[in-house]
Amino acid sequence: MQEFEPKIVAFVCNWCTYAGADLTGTSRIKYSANVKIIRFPCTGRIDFMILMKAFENGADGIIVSGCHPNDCHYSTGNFHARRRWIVFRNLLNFTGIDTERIQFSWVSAAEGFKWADVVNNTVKKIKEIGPYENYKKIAVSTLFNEEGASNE
Amino acid sequence: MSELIKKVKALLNDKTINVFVGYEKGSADRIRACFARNEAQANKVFFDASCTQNLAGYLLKHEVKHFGKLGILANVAALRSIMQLASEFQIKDGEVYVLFANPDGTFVEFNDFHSIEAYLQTTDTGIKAEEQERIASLEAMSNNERWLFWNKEFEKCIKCYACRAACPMCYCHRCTTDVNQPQWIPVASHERGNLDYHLMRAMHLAGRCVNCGECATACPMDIPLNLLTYQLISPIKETFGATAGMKADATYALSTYKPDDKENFII
Amino acid sequence: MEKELKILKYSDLPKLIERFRSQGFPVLAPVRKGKVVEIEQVQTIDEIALDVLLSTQSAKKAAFPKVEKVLDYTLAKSGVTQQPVDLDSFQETILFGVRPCDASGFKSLDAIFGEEPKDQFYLQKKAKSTIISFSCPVADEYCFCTSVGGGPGNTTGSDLQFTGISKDEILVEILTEKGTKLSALFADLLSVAGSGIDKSKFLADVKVVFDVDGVVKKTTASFNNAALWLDQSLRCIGCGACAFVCPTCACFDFQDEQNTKKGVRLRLWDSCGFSLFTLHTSGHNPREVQSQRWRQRILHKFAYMPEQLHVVGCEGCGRCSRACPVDMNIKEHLTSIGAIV
Amino acid sequence: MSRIGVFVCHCGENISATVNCEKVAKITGELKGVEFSTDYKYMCSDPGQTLLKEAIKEHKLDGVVVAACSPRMHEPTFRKACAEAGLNPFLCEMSNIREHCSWVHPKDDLTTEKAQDLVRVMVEKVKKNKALNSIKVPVTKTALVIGGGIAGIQAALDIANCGHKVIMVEKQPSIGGHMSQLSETFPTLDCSQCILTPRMVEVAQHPNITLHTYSEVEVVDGFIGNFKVKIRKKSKSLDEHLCTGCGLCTTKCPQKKIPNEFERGLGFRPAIYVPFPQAVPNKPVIDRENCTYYIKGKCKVCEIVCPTKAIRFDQEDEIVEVAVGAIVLATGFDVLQPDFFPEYGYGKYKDVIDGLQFERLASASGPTQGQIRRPSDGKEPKKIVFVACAGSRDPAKGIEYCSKICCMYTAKHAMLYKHKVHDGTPYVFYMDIRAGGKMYEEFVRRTIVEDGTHYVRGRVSTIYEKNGKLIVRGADTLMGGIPIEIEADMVVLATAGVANKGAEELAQTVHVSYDSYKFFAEAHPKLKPVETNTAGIFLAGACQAPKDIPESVAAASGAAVKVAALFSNDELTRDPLVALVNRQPAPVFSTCVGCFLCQSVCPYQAIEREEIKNRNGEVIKTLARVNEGLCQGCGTCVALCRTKAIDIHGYSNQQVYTEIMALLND
Repeated sequence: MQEFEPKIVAFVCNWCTYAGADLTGTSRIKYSANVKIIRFPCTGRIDFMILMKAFENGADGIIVSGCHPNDCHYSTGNFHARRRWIVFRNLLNFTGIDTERIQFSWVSAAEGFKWADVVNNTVKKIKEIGPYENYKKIAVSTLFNEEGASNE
Repeated sequence: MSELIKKVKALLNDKTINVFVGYEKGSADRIRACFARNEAQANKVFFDASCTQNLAGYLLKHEVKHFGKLGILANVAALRSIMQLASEFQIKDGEVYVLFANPDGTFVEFNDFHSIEAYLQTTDTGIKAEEQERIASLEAMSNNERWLFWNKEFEKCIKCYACRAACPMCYCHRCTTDVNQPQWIPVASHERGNLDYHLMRAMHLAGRCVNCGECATACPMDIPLNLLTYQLISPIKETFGATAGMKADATYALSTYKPDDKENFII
Repeated sequence: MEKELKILKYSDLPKLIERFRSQGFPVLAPVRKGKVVEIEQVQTIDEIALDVLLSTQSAKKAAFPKVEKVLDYTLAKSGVTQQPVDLDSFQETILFGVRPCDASGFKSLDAIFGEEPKDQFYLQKKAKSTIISFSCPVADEYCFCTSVGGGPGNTTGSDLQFTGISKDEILVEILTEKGTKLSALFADLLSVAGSGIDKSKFLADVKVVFDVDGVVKKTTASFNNAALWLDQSLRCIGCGACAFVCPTCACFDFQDEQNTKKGVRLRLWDSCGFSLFTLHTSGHNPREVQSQRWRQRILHKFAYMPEQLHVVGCEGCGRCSRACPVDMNIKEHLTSIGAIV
Repeated sequence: MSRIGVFVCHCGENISATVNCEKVAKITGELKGVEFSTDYKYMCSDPGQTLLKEAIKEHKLDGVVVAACSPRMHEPTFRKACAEAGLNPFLCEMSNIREHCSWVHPKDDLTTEKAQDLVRVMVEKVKKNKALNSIKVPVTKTALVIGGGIAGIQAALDIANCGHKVIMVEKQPSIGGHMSQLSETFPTLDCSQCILTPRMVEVAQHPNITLHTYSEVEVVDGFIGNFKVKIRKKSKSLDEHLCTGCGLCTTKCPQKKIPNEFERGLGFRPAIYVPFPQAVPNKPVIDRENCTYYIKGKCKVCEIVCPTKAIRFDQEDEIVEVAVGAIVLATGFDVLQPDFFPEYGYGKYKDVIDGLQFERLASASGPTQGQIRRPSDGKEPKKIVFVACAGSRDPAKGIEYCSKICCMYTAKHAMLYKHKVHDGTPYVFYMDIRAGGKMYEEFVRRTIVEDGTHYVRGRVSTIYEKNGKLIVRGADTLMGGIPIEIEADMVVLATAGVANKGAEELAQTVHVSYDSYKFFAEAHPKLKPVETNTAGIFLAGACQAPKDIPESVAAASGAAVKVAALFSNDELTRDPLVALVNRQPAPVFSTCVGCFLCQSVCPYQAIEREEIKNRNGEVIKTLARVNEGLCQGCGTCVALCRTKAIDIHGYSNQQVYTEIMALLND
């Protein structure tokens, strides 16, 4: 059987984690190719709906990462993001959405090793949990089947 | 009762207000909102314990505002709505005459926001025990059970947006769901469209919901939507120390922060 | 065609459903879900809530669902390729246990969707639906079917109508070719009905509260009576509950959902009660305020449809009033329009 | 229909070693809207850029994706190239297939596929990009220097001498900082005050410098070129214009027994005091915490004796608001507090002192007029032990770093001691001698060889008092770790240099980042040593890390040049990647509903209120508006806005939505 290769998307801020991931590259630290990064100016920019869109377009896991508290390039964006995630995680849990599949982290521009760890551990965890079947049942792609939308 | 009608008439007569938003008897034992602008209409104004609708949303309705100075018969939920709306610059102090209806049938005039704030400090604004129990029983379920529960509930949704229309905090002229560049929330009332819409709405009410329950009451498909926003009330209070609709100049819990906000999931 | 009368035993209803299912027909019927009653696919008679006054939503979704795919397409460098939905793919379906007002509601939809250019999605689905309505033994204060030309035993739109005439027996009226064809499946369960059965004895008593022709005239004449519409609609909060439970509301919206390579076009319910319904790109909104939207709803059903399609767009089922979160009662509003001197 | 060009860079072999660049170019060339795609060995080289420019012209490209290294490296390069070819630079995006792909994954199909995915994301994003014009903002040509030590003084003078205004804020009543406390300086043994005080005076007299002493920065708003700063001028209880600095009050003040901070507790001062004789400004302040009048409500001796009636007991703190274009942080450092070393008895034994106290003892203007005397009994110590690395290089105690200056000042102390106590015996316990610097090693050798200082390589484990002597126990690791015990008369600890108390709060006020030791963080440890991550804010001196005087001065001059360079422009050109609130034709005006929840979330106070009025001048709507001069483009408001009325250039809702779609749907 072919090994499950999860689709994982990482939403990261430009100043810390994106730069940290650059350092991972510069340091030639290897990590899994399952994770692909989308760059944001700041974690404060990451709308919660962006996470919903990732799952419904087939992501099995999500990484959200930015500057450590007090290190935000914009001084407070990550604090606002943190509050948003505290609330949103509560809501996701309450609606039965699997928050295990969302890894939040602080990775600074100096933490090239940490970025590789975050990626590898997330990939490992998602491989263990398996594909996000619940969400795949309602994914955008379900519309494209021959049956199409429900003709109730 | 005649006391209330007399009061409304007096307010209309001395031009304190141009319209009084209150309750009247509706069809099939229902209670509904009324908008008294003259003596005849004032005669219909009614109040008893069954008058539970949160009328505050009407304060922002274009055609109601158009009458001029508004008066409202407010319950606790409406008072809190007014406070929250004030904190979001939708209502200014002095703009609305607020008559508060005690559940025992007596009435209190609130002259300013400050006195509303003071009153709210003394009264029970929490969510009902039965709702707390429903939340607790959902929380006790496994993640997958909760997913299935909400799947079944959202399946019923027809996207009539009665929840949004009934909610005093859903006053945006252009809801996220009506934004199509990009179309964040699918318009279609399929499973994903419904889930996205309700998650979005709950998140946008997090820290703003005054637990009036209008959304669930309004839902023609009997979806317990209020649980979604109610469930977020206590974590927001416990983690951030914030409760919506208690102060007219409150800062929204999600547009502020403390450097030491506690979480246990960010590595 | 000449209608035929037969008798069916209540105790044979389970078999009836079994027969339909064994022939591969999906059966749509009212099903209780907590406080609401939905019309959805059932497998056995036990699932069906035959005792309910009315389902929360109407039966229109059998031919006009809330979400309906009308087109598949693919996006490529070379351009867009369309794959139309195969209209022959719709299944023969049985609508079972709906009310006369549901069945007659299709006559409005037939008129709307039957106009040129004909709407084949609706028409094909409708053509493949056979409707077995149950006449109404009871009614509530929201019902006013008799005021708009219908009634608790109205057979318009039904292929078969069932009326309970005793604890054990159902009077079966075979009303159409489709009805005849379907009843052949259970001919063995039917017996000949006696000639002296008075169906009306078994129906609810629904009083006529207004003269529909008068309401149509007065509605048409009241277009400019802004105070009337404002008074009626002040408490209206502008949701779409009334339209979405209505058996005759037919407004819809198209939305594309796509990723970078594939997409679908969906037809979705829409409502004239929504403030964005008529919003122009320019920012101008010809129906700027809720009272104008309310007027549109009433005029559409009681002025424009009678004028253009020769049907009144209301079955008097009262679903909109029951569903309304703020007690907008259409019967009351129409009565007051009827009373305008 | 878009006409996008895709350029896949091999980066020599940096990318092509693991990614099949030809294939990436070929596959992405088949994407809808891609007009041209190619791969090339070095896109950033001249020929590579020429290739890009030619392709833009030849194929009339309206969007460019360069798949190469990190955009943090070459985004400006390629955007500039696009601009030169006539394409708006903001229609160029980069896919990071080197740092985020070829360097971190092995050579296999997955890696090439990931590169394709990353390119596809940018192709779809760039379709939604908009041509943007840079934003120009004016520059306020006044600098704020926070801290009046040698670094702040140097920076202020350098900037002022370039012809720009400088506002200096100093927390203490006088400028001068730690350097004013030092006796003589290594390696030349210049008298510290002799070289410092002329500079202090120059600051005070410079026409371009405004000095606020006894003052602190409370609020910093704004951004590079346009900061708004609130300074709290603490009340000195004195009318500075009337005071002549005669000093009569300080001699008559009945409260005389307050430990003198400048002397590090080795002397006393009155409640109304000038910190030291050469203070600038040389005018006293009343220490309200210790003043009898403020404590008991009566006294007022100073007011009575003051010949110019300059005392103002009821004076309140004053808030001064200033507009500045750049900020130099020069707040210096501190040394470890006594309670850090219970085993050394610091604070318990009077004769265990720290290096700064020794400086005061050795200073001609100090409490002993430069004679080395024991604080306990005033006797001359005949045997003295210097403990280097007191706190530094001690991971167990949390200070892992080397404080850098201690080796040198300890050598200086030993030398000064021998110069003053000819028959004395100095010992130095050390871990390593770090004397990198011009004439530094030679200086240490002199201390050892010429002045006969006993250098013992080892750590001191404990110090205790016995019969009036301090017993110093340690080990000599060069002698095989044999235990060693010295009966000393005095012990000097070379305590670690640490961040100032309150450094963290100041960093947060000023909006700069700081490291785990609370020292302010430079933007780049090698290439941007005096810049911070916040544009327009620079670092000078030991607030960044322990530094000696020449280093502090060099950094200060460096920071000053950065400020002067900034001030050489009348306006700044900024990336237009800012937020905006939509505007629509009447009667909608905007989908903004005016809840202003965005206002409190903005770190830059960039969100303003705009009133929309009808023809009669009545306000019909109040909408949010983004001041694009203030907005720094974090986008936090965009995520918060419920009506999606706010969007942000460069990371717009359309763009990020499209990116997710493209990334997850191959």
